[in-house]
Amino acid sequence: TEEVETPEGRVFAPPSARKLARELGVDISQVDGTGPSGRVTDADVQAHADAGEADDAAAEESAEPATAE
Amino acid sequence: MVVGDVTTGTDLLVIGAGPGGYVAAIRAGQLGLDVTLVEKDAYGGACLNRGCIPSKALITATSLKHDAANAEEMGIHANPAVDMTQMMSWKDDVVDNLTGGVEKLCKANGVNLIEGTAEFSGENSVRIVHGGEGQGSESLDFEHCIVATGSRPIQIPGFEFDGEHVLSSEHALSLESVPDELVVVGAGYIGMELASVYAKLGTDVTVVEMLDDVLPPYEADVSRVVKKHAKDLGVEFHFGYSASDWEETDDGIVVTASPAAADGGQAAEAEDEAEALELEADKVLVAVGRSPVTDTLNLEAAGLEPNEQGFLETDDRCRTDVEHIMAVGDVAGEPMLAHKGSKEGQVAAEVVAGEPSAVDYQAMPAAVFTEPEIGTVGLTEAEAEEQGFEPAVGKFPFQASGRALTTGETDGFVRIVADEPSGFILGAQIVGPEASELVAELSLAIEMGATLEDVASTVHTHPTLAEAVMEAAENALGHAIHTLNR
Amino acid sequence: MVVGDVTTGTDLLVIGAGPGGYVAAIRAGQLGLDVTLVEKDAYGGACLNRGCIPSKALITATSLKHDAANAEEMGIHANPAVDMTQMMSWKDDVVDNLTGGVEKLCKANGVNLIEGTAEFSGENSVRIVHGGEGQGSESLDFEHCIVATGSRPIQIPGFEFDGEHVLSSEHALSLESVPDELVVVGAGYIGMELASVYAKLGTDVTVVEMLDDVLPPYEADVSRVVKKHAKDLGVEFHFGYSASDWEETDDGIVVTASPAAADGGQAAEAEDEAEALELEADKVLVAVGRSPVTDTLNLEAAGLEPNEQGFLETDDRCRTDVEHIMAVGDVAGEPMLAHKGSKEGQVAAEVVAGEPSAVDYQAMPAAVFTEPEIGTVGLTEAEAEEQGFEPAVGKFPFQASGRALTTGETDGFVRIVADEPSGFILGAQIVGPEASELVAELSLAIEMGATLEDVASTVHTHPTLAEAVMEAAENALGHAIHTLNR
Ligand SMILES: Cc1cc2nc3c(=O)[nH]c(=O)nc-3n(C[C@H](O)[C@H](O)[C@H](O)COP(=O)(O)OP(=O)(O)OC[C@H]3O[C@@H](n4cnc5c(N)ncnc54)[C@H](O)[C@@H]3O)c2cc1C
Ligand SMILES: Cc1cc2nc3c(=O)[nH]c(=O)nc-3n(C[C@H](O)[C@H](O)[C@H](O)COP(=O)(O)OP(=O)(O)OC[C@H]3O[C@@H](n4cnc5c(N)ncnc54)[C@H](O)[C@@H]3O)c2cc1C
Repeated sequence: TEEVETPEGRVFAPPSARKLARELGVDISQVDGTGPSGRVTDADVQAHADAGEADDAAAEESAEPATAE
Repeated sequence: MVVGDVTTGTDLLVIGAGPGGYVAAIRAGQLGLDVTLVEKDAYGGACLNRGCIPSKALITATSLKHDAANAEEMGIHANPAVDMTQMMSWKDDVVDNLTGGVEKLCKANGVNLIEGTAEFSGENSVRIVHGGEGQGSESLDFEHCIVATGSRPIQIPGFEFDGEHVLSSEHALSLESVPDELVVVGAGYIGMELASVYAKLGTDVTVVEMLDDVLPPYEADVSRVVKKHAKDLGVEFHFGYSASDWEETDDGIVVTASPAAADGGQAAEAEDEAEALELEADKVLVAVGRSPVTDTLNLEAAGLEPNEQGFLETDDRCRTDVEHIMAVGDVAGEPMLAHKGSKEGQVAAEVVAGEPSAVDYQAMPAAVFTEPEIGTVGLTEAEAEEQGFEPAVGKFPFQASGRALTTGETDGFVRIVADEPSGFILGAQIVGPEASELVAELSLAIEMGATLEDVASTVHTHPTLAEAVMEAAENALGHAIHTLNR
Repeated sequence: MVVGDVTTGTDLLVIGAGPGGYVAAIRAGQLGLDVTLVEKDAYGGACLNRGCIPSKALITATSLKHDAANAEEMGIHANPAVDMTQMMSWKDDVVDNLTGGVEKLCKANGVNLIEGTAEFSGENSVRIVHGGEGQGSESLDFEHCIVATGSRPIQIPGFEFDGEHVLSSEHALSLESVPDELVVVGAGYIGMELASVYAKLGTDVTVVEMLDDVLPPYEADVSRVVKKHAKDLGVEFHFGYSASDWEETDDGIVVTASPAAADGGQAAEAEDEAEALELEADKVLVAVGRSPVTDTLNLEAAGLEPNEQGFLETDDRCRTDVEHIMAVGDVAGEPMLAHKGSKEGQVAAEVVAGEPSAVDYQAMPAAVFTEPEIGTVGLTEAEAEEQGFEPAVGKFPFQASGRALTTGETDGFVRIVADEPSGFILGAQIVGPEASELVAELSLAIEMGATLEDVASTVHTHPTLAEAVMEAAENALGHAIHTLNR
């Protein structure tokens, strides 16, 4: 999949992927998109969360926008 | 009967039952929260009672009258007469139907309803004053509060709303007879919608606008289409003037409009050096904007302070500086649109319920219900450039749309703005028939991260206006079928 | 002047300039192919000349007349008169504007245009007979050919179209005066659209349908809304009958309708044991379907044979059994809809140009322009179940839509069908105001693989009919705001 740089860190992802990211405590702007033109999919968010569990730095960063639960 | 001050409690208090507040309350009820909604006036807020709904009802009725009277070309000869009392009572029925529905929906979702005016008495309490002489008041403690008190029309010096000669938009939506002559101050969307309502009813309408064009936030090629139609309806414009004074005459009023000092200055000079205008009319409608309602809330008691423009500032979870107090809708800032308030209302309720919701929509659509309509969403070409995108722009004129031709409404266009390298759709500007509806597909496109290719490859029913959306995407890609790809 | 047989050549020959053929030709021109388009009759095919476009023009005009005459409740009193000659000439102007546009667009994209009737003379050649006495003929060799010859109305035994008493849809779109009484045979979409056109003009319309309901392919709760409106317009229905005969009387005709043998049998029995009906009228419109045009093409010469229903079968690249000959549009099979033909035309042209295009649309929308409109796309609940999905269904009635109330058109609903576990949207059925436009958002949703959540979270402008789409998605998720979630 081609990936294109987008300005201002704008993320192209459907609402369902954004919601999943918030649920998983993932900062969606850190997720690599594998959809067309680099669109972020649900699977991308899930993969990032799975990988991030081992990585403390990423987890801390992504925990910030989520509500304390 | 004076009722004493009894203190009760609620998990979530919502103040104001407009599209921000009632949606928050219903959503909170769905999520199992103990929620109380206080409204001082009428369920549905400005939108249902004196805004979106009554204005759109009158636009429908007056457009039908106007279209029927101007359809000789189609072989239809009519000379429609208007019964204003009937028109207004139909409009009132529509409003009652919807406000009654809001009340029922609130109850069905378990929302406690209280009629009265709330003001803060502390960080976790309000005093609610019940309407009507001697109806007493009560105190209410809350864990969380959503402020949704909305906005009210701005008054300009010397033009106090009296409902008789000086009208607010609310008054203009309830006139008992058709004025012969109407001055409209302000060419924003409310002024322009109401100007066309009365122009279609046969009123001589004169619009006075401080700036040098109609609908200032829109691009010139968009607002030009609306201005042209308004002029065709006989509306007269004076740009670069502001209403400075009015007085009663024997048979109506005369409004004085002076060259505007600031922005619009040039335009005024161009027309005539510093000459004030004297405009005779029956009534003057002042529609120069709306300001948030915070002054009656005793905000200090809750530790809140509005910003310079009077809005309560919020984060992406609709929280104010005082974390358990949230604000949604017009009181929480621009754009002051009903659907923006409703979205925030939903998010705020979900946040209170502990859900990870946030106001992170990519696209907030807006519509103007003039003739023809405007529907926009996302970025303009200029905005896209500013943000560092390389815009690819596609356009399709309704003049080339089969569906538009079959309805006799062919002015306007669909424009799509995308990011050239990635193809992602960033925004759209539509002016033309059903623009308010057509923009929905593009809002979804932006939210989904759809590309030009995605919209262009989606089969669109023939013959529909929505084909114009597809063609605009194809045009941006250089291969539209029904227009030349320049 | 007799022109001799000259043989020339072209890379791509397109036969028929309807929405299948002319779109193929324009797209081929854009892709740099040497393309020739042969049309025997008029640019734009059935759709522009005697189908989609003229029918929608008459629907607009007659609806305006009808709406204006029935708006007392809104305070509008009109008694519109119709000038049929003017209405028809307005409709003709719309058609001419568009067909002229098609011709110009073809030329601008470098398409060679030939007027005449093509028939195969070999696997790579056609003979083109020019219209008009003694205009001669020519031969043309081609590398690739796209057959886009469309369809024609089906005649039933004993009812030969004469344009005087027995009308095809084409005739019904060009009447010079309003008939007092009209019998319509067939309650498919063409019959229903034209029945409502004439009912709105004041004609007493009687519909005879073999099956036991209107609009057979649609679900009962969808077609019921249209049937109710037709009845309100005064249309009378006889289900379970087929037109068997007609004869001229002193002041018109009488049509005999006999109980239909097959499917509709029960309905007929219920009405009256095997009694034939005698229906007096001025004219009878036969609208019982359309059949593909292949008989005049001398298909054998090219090695082609239509299937049992008369269609040319194609693969997902629009190729027939003879690989360099393709077929698109009505001649290539159901659904016989203009946008289906145009999509195939684009794909066929791209395939000829060597692009990896295929007809892989997930969703083919369809619309009926009755009162109210129908717009559908993708799967119904039953179809979704059949295909092994676990459907989640959400519905929103226009009765609860603020926008619908302000237009006075509140019948109907939006229904969304999704896959419960994944949330993916599979289909939608809309019946109500602007249904044909509203379905566009859902077509895009299906093409994008959008979920209920995606549509529900997208902000929709207030007040619009498109909000109903969002609410239906929310309803499927169990949290609609403006309707109860049962
Ligand atoms: C003529 C006109 C046309 C419009 N057309 C459109 C349109 O087409 N589309 C669109 O999106 N927007 C439109 N708007 C704007 C829209 O009406 C507002 O954006 C919307 O109503 C804001 O909703 P809200 O819930 O924030 O506030 P409001 O609707 O203003 O509701 C606030 C409610 O709070 C109540 N309240 C205030 N203070 C208290 C208190 N202390 N205690 C208890 N209750 C209190 C008020 O009585 C009111 O009912 C229009 C506005 C006008 C005036
Ligand atoms: C009353 C009515 C209303 C309709 N409304 C709609 C609607 O709202 N939406 C919709 O999607 N569809 C509608 N349709 C259907 C639509 O018109 C057809 O699906 C569409 O026209 C098919 O396009 P086509 O290109 O396949 O064929 P056609 O449009 O039928 O065009 C075929 C062309 O080929 C020409 N031709 C045939 N044989 C030869 C030959 N041998 N040599 C040269 N030229 C030849 C014909 O003259 C014709 O111009 C309607 C149809 C009717 C009758």
